[in-house]
Amino acid sequence: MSTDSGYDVGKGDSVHPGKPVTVDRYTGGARINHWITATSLVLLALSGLSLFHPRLFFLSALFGGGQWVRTIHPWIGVVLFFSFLGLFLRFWKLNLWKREDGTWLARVRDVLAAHDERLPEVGKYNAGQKLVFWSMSTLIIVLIGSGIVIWNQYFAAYTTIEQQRWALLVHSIAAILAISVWITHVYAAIWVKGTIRAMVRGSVTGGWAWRYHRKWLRELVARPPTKEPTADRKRTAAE
Amino acid sequence: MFPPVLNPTTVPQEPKFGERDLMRRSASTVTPPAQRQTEVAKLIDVSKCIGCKACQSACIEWNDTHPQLESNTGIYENPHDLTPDMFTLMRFTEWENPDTNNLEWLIRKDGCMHCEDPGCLKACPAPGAIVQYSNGIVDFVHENCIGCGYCVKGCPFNIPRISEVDHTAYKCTLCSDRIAVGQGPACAKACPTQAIVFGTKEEMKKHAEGRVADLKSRGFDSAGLYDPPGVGGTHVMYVLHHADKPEIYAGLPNNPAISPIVEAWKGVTKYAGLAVMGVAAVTGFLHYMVNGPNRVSEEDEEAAQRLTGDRSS
Amino acid sequence: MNMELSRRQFLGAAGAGVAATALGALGFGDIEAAHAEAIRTFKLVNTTETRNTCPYCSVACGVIMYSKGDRTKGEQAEIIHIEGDTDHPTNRGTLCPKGAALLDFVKSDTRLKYPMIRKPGSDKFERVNWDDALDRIVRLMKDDRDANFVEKNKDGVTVNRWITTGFLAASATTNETAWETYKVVRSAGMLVFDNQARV
Amino acid sequence: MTNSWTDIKNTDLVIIMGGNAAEAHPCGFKWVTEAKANRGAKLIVVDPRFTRSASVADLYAPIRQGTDIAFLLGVINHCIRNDKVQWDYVKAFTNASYIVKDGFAYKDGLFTGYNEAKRDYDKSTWDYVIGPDGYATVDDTLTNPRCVWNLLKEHVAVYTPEMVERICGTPKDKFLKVAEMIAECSSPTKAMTSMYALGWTQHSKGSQNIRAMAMLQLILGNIGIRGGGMNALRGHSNIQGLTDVGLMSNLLPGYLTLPNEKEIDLETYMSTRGFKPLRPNQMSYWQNYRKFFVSFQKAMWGAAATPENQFAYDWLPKLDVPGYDILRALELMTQGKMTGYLCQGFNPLLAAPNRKKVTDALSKLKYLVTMDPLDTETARFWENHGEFNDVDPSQIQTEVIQLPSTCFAEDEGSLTNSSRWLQWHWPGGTPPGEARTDNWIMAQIHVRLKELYRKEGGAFPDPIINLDWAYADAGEPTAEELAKEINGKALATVYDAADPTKVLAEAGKLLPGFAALRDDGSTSSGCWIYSGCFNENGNNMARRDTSDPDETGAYAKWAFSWPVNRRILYNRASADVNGKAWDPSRKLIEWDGAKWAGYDVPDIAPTAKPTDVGPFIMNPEGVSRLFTRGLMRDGPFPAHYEPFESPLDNLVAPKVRGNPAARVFKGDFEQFAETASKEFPYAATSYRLTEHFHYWTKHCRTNAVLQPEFFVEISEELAAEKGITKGGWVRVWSKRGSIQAKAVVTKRIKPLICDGKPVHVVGIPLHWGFTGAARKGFGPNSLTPFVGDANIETPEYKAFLVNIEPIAGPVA
Repeated sequence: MSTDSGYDVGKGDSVHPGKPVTVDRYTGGARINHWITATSLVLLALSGLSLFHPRLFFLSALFGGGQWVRTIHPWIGVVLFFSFLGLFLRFWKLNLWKREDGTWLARVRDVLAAHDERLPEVGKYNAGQKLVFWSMSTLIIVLIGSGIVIWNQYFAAYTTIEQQRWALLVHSIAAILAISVWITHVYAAIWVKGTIRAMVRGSVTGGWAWRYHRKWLRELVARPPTKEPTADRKRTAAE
Repeated sequence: MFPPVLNPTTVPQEPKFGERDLMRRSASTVTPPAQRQTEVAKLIDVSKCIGCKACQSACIEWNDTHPQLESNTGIYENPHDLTPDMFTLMRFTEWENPDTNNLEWLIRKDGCMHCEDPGCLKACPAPGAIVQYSNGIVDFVHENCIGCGYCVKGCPFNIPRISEVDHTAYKCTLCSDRIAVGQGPACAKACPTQAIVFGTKEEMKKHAEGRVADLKSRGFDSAGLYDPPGVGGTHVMYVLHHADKPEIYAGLPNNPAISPIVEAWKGVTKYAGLAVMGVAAVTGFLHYMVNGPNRVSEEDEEAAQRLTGDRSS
Repeated sequence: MNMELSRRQFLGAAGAGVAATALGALGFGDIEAAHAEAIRTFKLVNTTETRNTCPYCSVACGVIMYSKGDRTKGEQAEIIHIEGDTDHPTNRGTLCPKGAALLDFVKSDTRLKYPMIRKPGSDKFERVNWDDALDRIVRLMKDDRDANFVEKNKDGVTVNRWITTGFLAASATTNETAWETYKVVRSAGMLVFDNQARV
Repeated sequence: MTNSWTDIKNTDLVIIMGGNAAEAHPCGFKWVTEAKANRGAKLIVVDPRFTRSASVADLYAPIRQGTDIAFLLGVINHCIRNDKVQWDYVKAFTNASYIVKDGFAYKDGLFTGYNEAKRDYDKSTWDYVIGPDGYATVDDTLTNPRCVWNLLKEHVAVYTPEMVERICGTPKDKFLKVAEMIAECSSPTKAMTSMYALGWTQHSKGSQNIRAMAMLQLILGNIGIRGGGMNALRGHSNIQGLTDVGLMSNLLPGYLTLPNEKEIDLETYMSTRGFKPLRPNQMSYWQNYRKFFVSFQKAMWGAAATPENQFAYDWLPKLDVPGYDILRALELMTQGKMTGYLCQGFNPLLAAPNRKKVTDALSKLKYLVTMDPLDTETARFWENHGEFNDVDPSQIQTEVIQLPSTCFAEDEGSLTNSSRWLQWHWPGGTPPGEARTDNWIMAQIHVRLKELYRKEGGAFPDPIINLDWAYADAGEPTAEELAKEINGKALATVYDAADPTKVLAEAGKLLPGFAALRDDGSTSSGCWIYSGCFNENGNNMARRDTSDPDETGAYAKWAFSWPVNRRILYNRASADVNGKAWDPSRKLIEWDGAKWAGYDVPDIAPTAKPTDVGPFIMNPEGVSRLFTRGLMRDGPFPAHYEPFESPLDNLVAPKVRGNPAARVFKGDFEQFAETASKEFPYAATSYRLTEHFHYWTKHCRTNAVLQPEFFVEISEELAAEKGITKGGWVRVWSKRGSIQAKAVVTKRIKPLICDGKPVHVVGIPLHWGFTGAARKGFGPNSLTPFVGDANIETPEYKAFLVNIEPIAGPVA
């Protein structure tokens, strides 16, 4: 079909006709990668918030106290960075901006009102998801960069205190934004029913794909069929 | 001679200040005591200092610290910087006075200034790791310290140091354990020339006036007291022969204050950040309440079946 | 100790403080309040005080040594802290960087604990007991003295001198030790005798 | 010190020259800051380096090391020329008016009577003209050209400010500023104090450095008054005491002297010691010499010292040379003439000059015994420590016995500080391991040696076997027993000489003081000048009364100050000829018409009339000496001599090298670098740093941290010239040895312009060795020349020549 099909279809995506139709959206590897990232992010948020505001210091108890938070937080950050790097490498192409994304974004009122029928057909990711992706990518780079500057135990000697002060400010602002983006991301997954199974079982229903990512579905359908059953499907079926 | 502090007693005594006298406590709110204790201060008269390092020696002995044996790097500062085991340090500057062409060997005892508005305490995220007593002493409580190093960034004087052994922050305590039993700090007791004296802040300011007058009589027209208002004044003050140029004393900050970056981080960012995150969460919640879930309809499924059916047929 | 007594002693100490500086006027509230965990327990509590003078330079600053255990009661006494004696007219409680670290001298890793002997040509010290060490020393001394003592010079004048063994006296021993040393050295006829005054 | 540490607060001007009080005596220096803060006193520091003392000085003047006499005679010249003299004082209390013998002269750097072969003088002309009445002739008008004053005036005339600048490298304007500030103190109401230490003594003319300042102080009228004086800061805690008790080759306790072999009996010995007064009515205190000597002999040998055996006069060893000081001892060892050496807490391997020679010397001994609380380098001189002690143990046949002694904290007794205060201390700690007190060790040696002599017989055992040793425990005399022996006892009841009915001390009791000593054997006293320290009033050294009436700084009831608890020596001179204080605000003692009274114990008899008796009763003239007769080996006036190793010829006497009267051993002369040597072009000096005490505190963790590693200090100019970087490694070498060190490049050392040429100074601190907690390093004694002061043999540590170069650093 279209020459840009590679942009809209991820590795391992495939359609399984039936009643209902199921569509493989995420491979096992992608889902593990996502959940590592997600867990890291949550732990980082919790530990980071415990140091961000005194009212939240109680959260440090989840990690065994402030000393543990101080020790663990940066290491989780390193895990997050590399884990997210994995996601980035997997998905960056699919998140490149398209003409229809602009239209989609312009009709954000319809998006929020769930008038999906009034929206243009989008590929694997809609503009909102792409914004999440790119803002997270940017914020994580900022966070890891500023985080290293304020990682006192190993890196204190390499920067001036003034630089470290800036890093602290930048780190906390970036973290607030990242958490806000994360809230949006999680909310979207909760609001749009049938989304979470994509990251749990790896597949969505055909209707979900039709409703939210029709262009992606069309491209998948237009592709030659994949072998049946995939390993993913077998496991999903066993569940 | 300024009256020296009397010899300590070995009889157990109740400490003269404690928890009840807390004026500030890091990452916590405390109710300041109704009546503030008399403010204490240490006055360091740089013009009387002979750089003998007795203060460093007494500090090590009293606080049972073990600074590392370093090597000579062509300077007199040893250790070369403040460390978690060296709470005070003589810093030496060879300064040629352009007005007189005379060499002046400026020797400043560096260490915690015990600011009235302590940047370390402001920056500290760990409840109760840094406390300020109403007598002005800013002290670190190691049980509560998490070793994050925020105090280092908060301090306008670059004083706290993080131990690589127990990962907590260290600095001069003003010998709070000695002051609590009516003694002076170990450095002040040891100082051979009384370049360091200790007493109430008022006493120290008065003593400083006399010293400044003496220095002016000897031709140091810019002699003065260093009690920087930018941090609300300090409980360690200097008499300087060139008070107009504190920076020549190994970089003593001219008009120090808590960095605006730290103020922004600990001020507006802290509240705005919580607000932004809160708004995001609440918006989602309200949106859900108002709009309900966004569900896939039967028609959608059928459409999908049609689409795939079309292809598979 | 009962509370009343300790309270009185505290107030006494505070009163003394007034005489020294206005520190005594610090507005202390309820003295029975709990000890803040930030403030270290005063480490000289219940130690034994002994007056001494700094052994280094000739200013001879007064020091107070604080020990666990009391020698005068025949106990093992371990010195845990040394600081200047404010009552001393010269130093008024101050100490220089050497004096302030006197504890490190008392507890130096290189303090000697046992008599040692190094045999001719050997590359090591070996431990020896006091009796053997002292007997060996006086044997060496006597052999040399008997062999080289000069009773009369070549003019026949009685000179009674021994110049093949010498004695270098210290510079930090007490006058009493110095006097005893003087007696021992001079009575043996030694002339090669000096102290550290020159260097 | 003529005065005390606490008295310095009374001064108007402090001159620190030949010392570095802030650095070496910080707690004593406190009294300088007190004088500055409370009296508006000024501080002048004259030193080759801008020291820590200089950092708080009102005026700093640089000087080339070893040229202090030129500087000081320049100041005297300035005072004389500008009439800045306290005339009443000079005329009444010095020998300015005394007429000097005709033969005496000074020419080309030499005084009359020089014998080049012997490096010594015939001093017979260095004396006063004695009149037919047996007294010295004086000219109160000071017009006689042969009077001391006029000879002095002539002697110092060459030291003009220009000459001072050429010799010392002190810029003329700085010198004049110093001279003017000092000259102000010629006023009877202004006092200057001189604080000096080894910066003056460790020269081949160290004694004359001090004399030059003493003369200046007399001219200014500053001796004997509060806030004035000649204040030797001194080194170790009891070096004053060890010297007072006479632990030197040629001394008996209390500055009595050991007989030489020409003094065949007691009468001959006494004939040169009990000086007769040189002026009418004068008190010559040494007339009591015999009392002190006999009492000492009784303290040594008790009942065995009898009038019949001249109080055991023969039992004292007799000298054949002026003295067996440490330099001579090392020389004798080098020559293989010594068998054994006992070191009681001293570290000669690092403390004596020319370390290579010291190692050779110790290697030639049969045995070496060390007694020390610490593991010294001397005890391990035979042990290889790589470049830091490069020896082959197998080649060293010395048997070494190292004895562990207690330290101050575990020991009891008194120490005498530089204020002459005898202060008692108490033991507070248990000694480590098997460490024993020095008292025990010395007693064990004596008791065991005595036992061997009893059993085996041997060479002249009498003085050993008869040594008075009546201690409760012969194996360990207590400090108290020894202190009482030093103070002295009445062996028979002692009566007042003036009033035979008055008992001064019952038989068996402690003597009240040295006035009770007798020459008939009825008293004993180990050290007469200490008598009174432990009498029937108790242990006066342990007194802790801090009262100080009118805050004069005397603290008369604190401890005990020798002699007789006198706090300021020559205090009679604080008052004018009629006994009125020169400066009422500085009153010390005054004549009230019947007696002397005031804040201190008078120097002279309390009832001695002021117009009769002079203040300097230890001199038979009763006055002080601007001209010192034959008492100094190298001249009755100080004269400028260059150090033996100097970058410059002697500008006032070009033919003279070094101090012409200083002793130089054969072989050592060859080891001096030549004057203005191209091979060794830089002027080195050695000194202490405030963080350390000699080779002692490198064993202390904290002090090792505060100054961890050996270094040398040089100017930025020399560093640039030689390509030496701050903190980089350098090699410094002299004709006698080589060392490696880190370089501290500093503005505090500046090249001096001497006689038009720049002289670079290399500063070498002395605190490192190869044992202890600090980093291993070298000491300056690897480089210093083997020569001492002409009078007392203090080695020339402060001025010698070296070369310096940057190096890559030691291997590994």
